[in-house]
Amino acid sequence: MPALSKLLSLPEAARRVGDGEMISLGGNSLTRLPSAFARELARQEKRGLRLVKTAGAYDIDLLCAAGAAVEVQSGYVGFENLFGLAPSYRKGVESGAVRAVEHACYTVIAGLRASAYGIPSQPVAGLQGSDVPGLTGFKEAADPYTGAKVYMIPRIRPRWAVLHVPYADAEGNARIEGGTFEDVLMSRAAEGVILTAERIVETSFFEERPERTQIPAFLVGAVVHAPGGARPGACPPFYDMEEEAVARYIGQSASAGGLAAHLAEWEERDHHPAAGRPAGGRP
Amino acid sequence: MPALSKLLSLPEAARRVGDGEMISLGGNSLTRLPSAFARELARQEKRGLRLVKTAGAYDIDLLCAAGAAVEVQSGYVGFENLFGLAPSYRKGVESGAVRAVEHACYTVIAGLRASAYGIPSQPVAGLQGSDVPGLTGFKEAADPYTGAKVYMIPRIRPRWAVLHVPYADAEGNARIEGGTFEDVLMSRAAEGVILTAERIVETSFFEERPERTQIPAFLVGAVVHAPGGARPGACPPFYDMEEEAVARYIGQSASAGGLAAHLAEWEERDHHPAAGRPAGGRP
Amino acid sequence: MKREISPEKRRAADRMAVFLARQIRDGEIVFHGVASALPMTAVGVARRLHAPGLTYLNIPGGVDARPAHLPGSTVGAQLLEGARAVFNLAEIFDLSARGALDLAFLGGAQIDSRGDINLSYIGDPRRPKVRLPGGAGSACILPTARRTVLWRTAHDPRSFPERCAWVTASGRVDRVVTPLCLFRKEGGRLVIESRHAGVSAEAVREATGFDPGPCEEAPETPEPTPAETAALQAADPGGVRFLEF
Amino acid sequence: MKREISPEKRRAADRMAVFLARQIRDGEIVFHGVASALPMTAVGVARRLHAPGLTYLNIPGGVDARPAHLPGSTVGAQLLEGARAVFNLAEIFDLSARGALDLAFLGGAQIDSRGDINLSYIGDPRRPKVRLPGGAGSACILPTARRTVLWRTAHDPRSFPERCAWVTASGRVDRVVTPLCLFRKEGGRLVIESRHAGVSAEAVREATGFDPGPCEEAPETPEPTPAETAALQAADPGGVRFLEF
Repeated sequence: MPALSKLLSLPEAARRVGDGEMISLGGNSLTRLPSAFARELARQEKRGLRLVKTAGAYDIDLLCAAGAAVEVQSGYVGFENLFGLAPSYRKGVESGAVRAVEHACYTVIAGLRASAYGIPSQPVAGLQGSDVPGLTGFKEAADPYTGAKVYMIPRIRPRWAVLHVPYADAEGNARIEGGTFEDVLMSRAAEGVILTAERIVETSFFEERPERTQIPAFLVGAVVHAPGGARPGACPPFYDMEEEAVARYIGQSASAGGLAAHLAEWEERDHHPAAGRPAGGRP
Repeated sequence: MPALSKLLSLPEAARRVGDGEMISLGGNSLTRLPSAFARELARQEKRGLRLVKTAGAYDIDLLCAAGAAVEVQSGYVGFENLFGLAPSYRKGVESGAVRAVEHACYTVIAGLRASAYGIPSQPVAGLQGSDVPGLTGFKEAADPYTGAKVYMIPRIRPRWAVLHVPYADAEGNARIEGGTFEDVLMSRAAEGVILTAERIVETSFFEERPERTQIPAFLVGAVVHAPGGARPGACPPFYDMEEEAVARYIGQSASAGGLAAHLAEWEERDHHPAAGRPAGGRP
Repeated sequence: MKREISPEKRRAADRMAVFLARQIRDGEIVFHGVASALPMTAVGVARRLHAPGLTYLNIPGGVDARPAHLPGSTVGAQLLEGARAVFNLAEIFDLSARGALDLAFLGGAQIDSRGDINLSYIGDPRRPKVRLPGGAGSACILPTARRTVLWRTAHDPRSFPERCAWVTASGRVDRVVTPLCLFRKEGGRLVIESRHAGVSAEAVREATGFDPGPCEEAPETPEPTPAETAALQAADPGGVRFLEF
Repeated sequence: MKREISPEKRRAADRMAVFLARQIRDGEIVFHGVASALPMTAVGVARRLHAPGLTYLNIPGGVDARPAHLPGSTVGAQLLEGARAVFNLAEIFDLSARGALDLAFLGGAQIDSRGDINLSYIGDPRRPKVRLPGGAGSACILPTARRTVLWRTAHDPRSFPERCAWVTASGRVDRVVTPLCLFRKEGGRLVIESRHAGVSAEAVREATGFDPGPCEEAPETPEPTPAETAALQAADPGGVRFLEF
């Protein structure tokens, strides 16, 4: 089989994302999030993006801070017990600049499943007594066999799944280490997949353990070599979250100037990935 | 954590299955099917069993030959290009002794998904123009968002998933090698799981590569040490299908005496699993 | 287990494997299901010739497996050899369901004038004369895959009726490959596309239970080329393709 | 990153971790979600004492992980250390959806008299005064898990209103653990079960926005035993539990 390279630079790959498109972001909270890609979207001054994630943090907040996002479908956006609320997401929603599409994490999964399964909506257990369905507009339907009422979650079909992975080859095969979260489902639910990867490896790497290739090449449209691409978040097995760098971002994100400084500080590492050193002053 | 052993002998485990219960059988065609367990069910003269499998062969046919099965929900039952139609399944359906619940393989999967997801039915794409929904009674429902008509597959909730695996520990953690087929889904969809395993290993085996443990112990009710338990079918990575033994079964299955001889021939191996030698005269 | 096979059937198997291979376009995502020795062989031929960039999916879940020897069961673990990824059967159905499977090969015990297939019942399904094995994935794949190619090794009026009394699956049929000819679907009906070398228009007409269209004018199916024959031997040195005959 | 924490808060954290641990029964399948440092700690305590046979599930998917050091994020890869299997987040939700998850720990920014929780909005959700992080899995878990234990590190009338103006999730609440007391759900309402040592009935009443029931008669929550304190130190030597304060 001929090697079909899908390798692009980070700016080239980010240019594939058009204003107004829906993109789902891989990882969860501060683990294996596509940070470098989110920063590049901000640098390219994207507008109107509609973001999808079960539980987001830096990536979602940064795209809100940059004015790139107009909608966030998620179950949770925040910095957990470490830093609490996501300041720019919060500000965006409170000001009306960002539409929060209130989900439970499981309804995001259900919507992605509907897309992956080629069906218009996916029934989901739960939600009884919650105000979420009323606000978001989830409808109940009667099961045709039992008559039982079940909430149906409309399909979520992002234009792109943007996933940061430890290992990929130039064709787009990818292996994730540690929690896979919704990345695998997102790769099936989206129209196209953009990978950013810590290491670009030979295809033989995947042939040795094919059962560990969670994302096969035929689903993938672009591959970016992006070492450190999840920083300041974690990317198992390579590096842990950088708490001080996250704190620094939170401080910087409060002002346009601070955000610009933040993007500038990371630009060299993002664009010259082989450097890939940690942020926040740590070695 | 204390070691909670779920190890049972093959006859003990088979006695857990009651007459009239619905059981889903792991594997696909002549690969990794729970042959020894099926033979033991036949020896114990079970009656009224309702079988579930996407694509079955020896296991389904044997339980039809033995008069143990009254219903088969499946997409395919046969011996592929090697031996064609499954003779006892065919005879059972044609005589009215066995009710064939006509499925596509994907509707079996959809029904199992409904059970795994805790919903009464699962929408599925496809089936347009097919006589399967009319015969089996699959109903269409209008999607509440688009109005599009979608077939809904009622949940399939077997009392037991009976799965043959290469490796299990005494608590019920299991690793499958090669195709996993519907085994993983069955382990989630059934009320209880019975494993038969080629090798009983220490729990540390699973701790070394937890991402390869497709079936975690907390889903499993019983574990049987059953080397050769898929024979005359294949069990990767240990042994391939025994074509001559399958042919011998097909000949024997034509008469009650032949079937009794078949069950007797395998009894010692099934009950003294450490022997576990191949059938059909091969070394 | 060795089986005897006549030179005639051997030739039919070789032709059908090659003609099926020609239906695969480079870059396509291709799937065949259970009991599919001929399509399994065809994939191996196509990737050696005109479709090196195909993606090959199968029931055990191997993505782009390159088995040294094809298994007698199309569920055999050999279909994971050399794979780069594992893509489980349920995922393959999902892929088709969402319209992203390019090409599926499906068999039919009966294939009718509309390209509908029967793999389930001869006679009343509630008390059938013959219980066939069932349609496997076909009822969901045929309406959702971008293209489907059907094949059947027997070409006789019973196998190719005007209408199947019972329809297991219906949908996006592109081509049908038989030992006598190729059909394509046009205006909702199967019509002859080409006759294999040495097969008369009359032979096709007599063997087909529906009007196959202008058989006389149909061109001859190009015989397997030396390159195709060589690729066939390389793809299936053990002759698994003959199992269907 | 080191944080200062007062001895008082340190004591509250230790108590809450231990009291949460006591809610876990041996053999149960237990899950906590994101931003859940206290339940993460509680699992480590329970399995060292009265619940060695619990099954522990978490967001990265580790089954029975035994991390040497708890991570500051409850999504950290440490929660896969020593795991015997990986059971993905979607699968955990499925498990709950089919009624097979024994115990879930869920937080609430507000917990009302019925045990309903708000993690979403203060003010009009269409233009909120405060956008909270969202309920994560709670809206689907709370109605489907066999039991749910809630916790909140702040106990004041705003956090414990008669009714949440906006309900993120509602369902099968069994117990609520706060720095002042335990509540249980009885007849559709939260009622006090016990007061922690040194907490007056009046203090509970004043801190609670609804009628907490007979506070005077409520027994004292048994203080952490030496064994529990030792297990707590072993489970969370780094003091991740203090992050919630």
